[in-house]
Amino acid sequence: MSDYKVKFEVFEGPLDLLLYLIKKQEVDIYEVNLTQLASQFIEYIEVMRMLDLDIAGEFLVMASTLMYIKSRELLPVDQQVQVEGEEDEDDPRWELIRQLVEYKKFKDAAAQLQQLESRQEHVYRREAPKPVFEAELQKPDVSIFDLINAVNTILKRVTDREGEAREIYEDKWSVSEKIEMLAKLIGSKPRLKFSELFEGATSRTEVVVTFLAMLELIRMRQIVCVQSDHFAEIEITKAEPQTPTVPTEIPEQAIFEDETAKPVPSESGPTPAN
Amino acid sequence: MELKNILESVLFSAQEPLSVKDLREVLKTAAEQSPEAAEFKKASPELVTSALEALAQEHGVSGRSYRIVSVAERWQFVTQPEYAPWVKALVGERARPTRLSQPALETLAIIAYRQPITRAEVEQVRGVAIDGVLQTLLERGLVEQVGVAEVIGRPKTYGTTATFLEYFGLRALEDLPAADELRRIPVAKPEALLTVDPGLATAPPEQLQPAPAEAAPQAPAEAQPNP
Amino acid sequence: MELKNILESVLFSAQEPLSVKDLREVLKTAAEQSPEAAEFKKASPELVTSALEALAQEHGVSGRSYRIVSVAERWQFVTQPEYAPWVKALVGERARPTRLSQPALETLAIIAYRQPITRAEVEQVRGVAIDGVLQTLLERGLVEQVGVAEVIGRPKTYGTTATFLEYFGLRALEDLPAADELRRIPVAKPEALLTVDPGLATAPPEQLQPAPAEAAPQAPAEAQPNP
Repeated sequence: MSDYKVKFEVFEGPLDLLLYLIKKQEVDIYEVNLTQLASQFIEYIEVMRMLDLDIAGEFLVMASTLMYIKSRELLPVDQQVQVEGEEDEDDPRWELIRQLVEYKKFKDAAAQLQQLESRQEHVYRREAPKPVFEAELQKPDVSIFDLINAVNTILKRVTDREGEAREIYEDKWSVSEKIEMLAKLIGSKPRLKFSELFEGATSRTEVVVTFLAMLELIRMRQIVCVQSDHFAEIEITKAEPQTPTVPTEIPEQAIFEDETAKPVPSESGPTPAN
Repeated sequence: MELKNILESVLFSAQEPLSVKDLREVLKTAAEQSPEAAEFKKASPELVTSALEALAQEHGVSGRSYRIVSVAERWQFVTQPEYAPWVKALVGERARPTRLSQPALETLAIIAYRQPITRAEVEQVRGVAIDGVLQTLLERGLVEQVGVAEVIGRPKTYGTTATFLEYFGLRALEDLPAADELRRIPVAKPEALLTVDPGLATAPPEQLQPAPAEAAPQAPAEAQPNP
Repeated sequence: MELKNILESVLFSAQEPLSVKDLREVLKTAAEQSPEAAEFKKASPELVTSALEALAQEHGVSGRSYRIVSVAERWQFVTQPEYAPWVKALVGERARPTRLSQPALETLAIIAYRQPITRAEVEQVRGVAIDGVLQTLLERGLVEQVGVAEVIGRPKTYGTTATFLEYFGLRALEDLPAADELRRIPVAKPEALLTVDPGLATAPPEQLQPAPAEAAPQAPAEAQPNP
């Protein structure tokens, strides 16, 4: 009996119970034996009564409809009541089956919605982070060289303060000599690989001097460094002729400036595409 | 550069789903800001839509862990459901509304396929009252009032919302499962009751008519006197 | 299910770049939360790294508008640069991010090449006070406190962050141009403030010699722009 109770609680309504009973008969809705179905339905209602369950009004209404259908079926065909003006469409048997078929379809549709619902619980929409532009990540023409340039400035300042040239200037090359040499080189060969600059270097010091010279040329906007890809080799090209720019005095407080405030190599010295 | 790749990069970078209108706006803005982006300045909605469909198709067969979908006509990248355990481990538990009950799903299905529909009409299909369920669906924003039926009493009619499509991950109402069959009512009566094969999926066209507002709700009991 | 696809779905859903450590954490959490995700619970760093490399390789040749890159040992999806006009149009970006000023760059350069370093040491090198500059670099997340110097007063020491590497597009500090050379060029440090130098594994200690003790930081006249 407790079995019944569980089952009754899961029926959404009389149509749901009827579909369950039809399923138990293992027939198509159109082929169901309505007389038998009516009997079974009423039996269930009786059980519900016996269990003192709260029976929704819809179940009772359906029960009476079914009893009416059953009573008509039980009469011999020639004695069946032909209700005055009753069209075929109004046949209560057809009306019930139509309702059942329709309800069954929506019940199936609901099951499909439920599948979609649970699938969606596992679908995550990509919420992109604030876009990262690769161009900004690499921008080697600005960032790295500005940084090294800064080192250059510092080193020179310290050296000046100490009033003597230290290790880096002791070699046969001075930075200014190297600058001249590089300027000549870039004049004869429009595009140089970064590594080519250092090919002739005979000492570590010369490498540093060459590097500083290159930085100085960048700063003087004589040459431009470009990098075709993130980790590709840096290339050096001659900068486009332009009006010389004077660095603006920047107050210590103005840490970050708008790019309009300070000319940067990327803006003022576009690299000719090739 | 192909339009579909451009659209892909934009969807990929978006923080929320984008409509064709949004995307055309981006194409226009880009063209105005950057000379090199001029080519697709005036891409038509049809062109954008078909590029998106081609793109979604490509991603669909790529075997990657994500794909492109359109939900409520707004395009977006989503991860495939089978990767949910890891994505969840990364982003944490999402606040997702509780699952819908069986009565709510049935009611929602009827409204979705038969909209606009009155409450009485839904009740007639389900055979039970739907007061509480309808209230829940309204509160969750899955359905909304869309008008009134031109019948006695001018009852409210209901339909589904964009939230409904989003909740189930559907592009449009046309994407509802078996939409054609279910949306256009009436159930065809077989020639001879109890003997004919149902074959409802192939109901003849003349029987596929829009839901008539005249379908005045009538409880089954009213149709016949009690014996 | 393949590890690389799982990692892809995670990177795809991430709001920020993820390290191998982060990803292994996700694999572990997922395995603890979902039985079906148990397989990769204890994927080794080597396994994760090689899966990521294979994945980045696949995406690199896929011809899509985005790919996977590793910056500062953190993995992420990025859009290809040629789509920047549209992506920028999407996010409404017009102005490039503000750039660092010359004083900020100099300070950053000193910290980058000589970390860990105290504020007083930086000021000694630059010849001016750096309060405001240092504050900005800290706020911008380019430098951070990394410890204290074992000298009188135990001043804080500073070093660069992962954001610093990202900002300059570097994989690691070793990738700083001419790092070895520039690190070794002697820079005067006041004797009293000389820090123990635990961090610079590449710089032979004998080359980090203290210069003769010197006068305290110079007058602000030093702050003039480059000659």
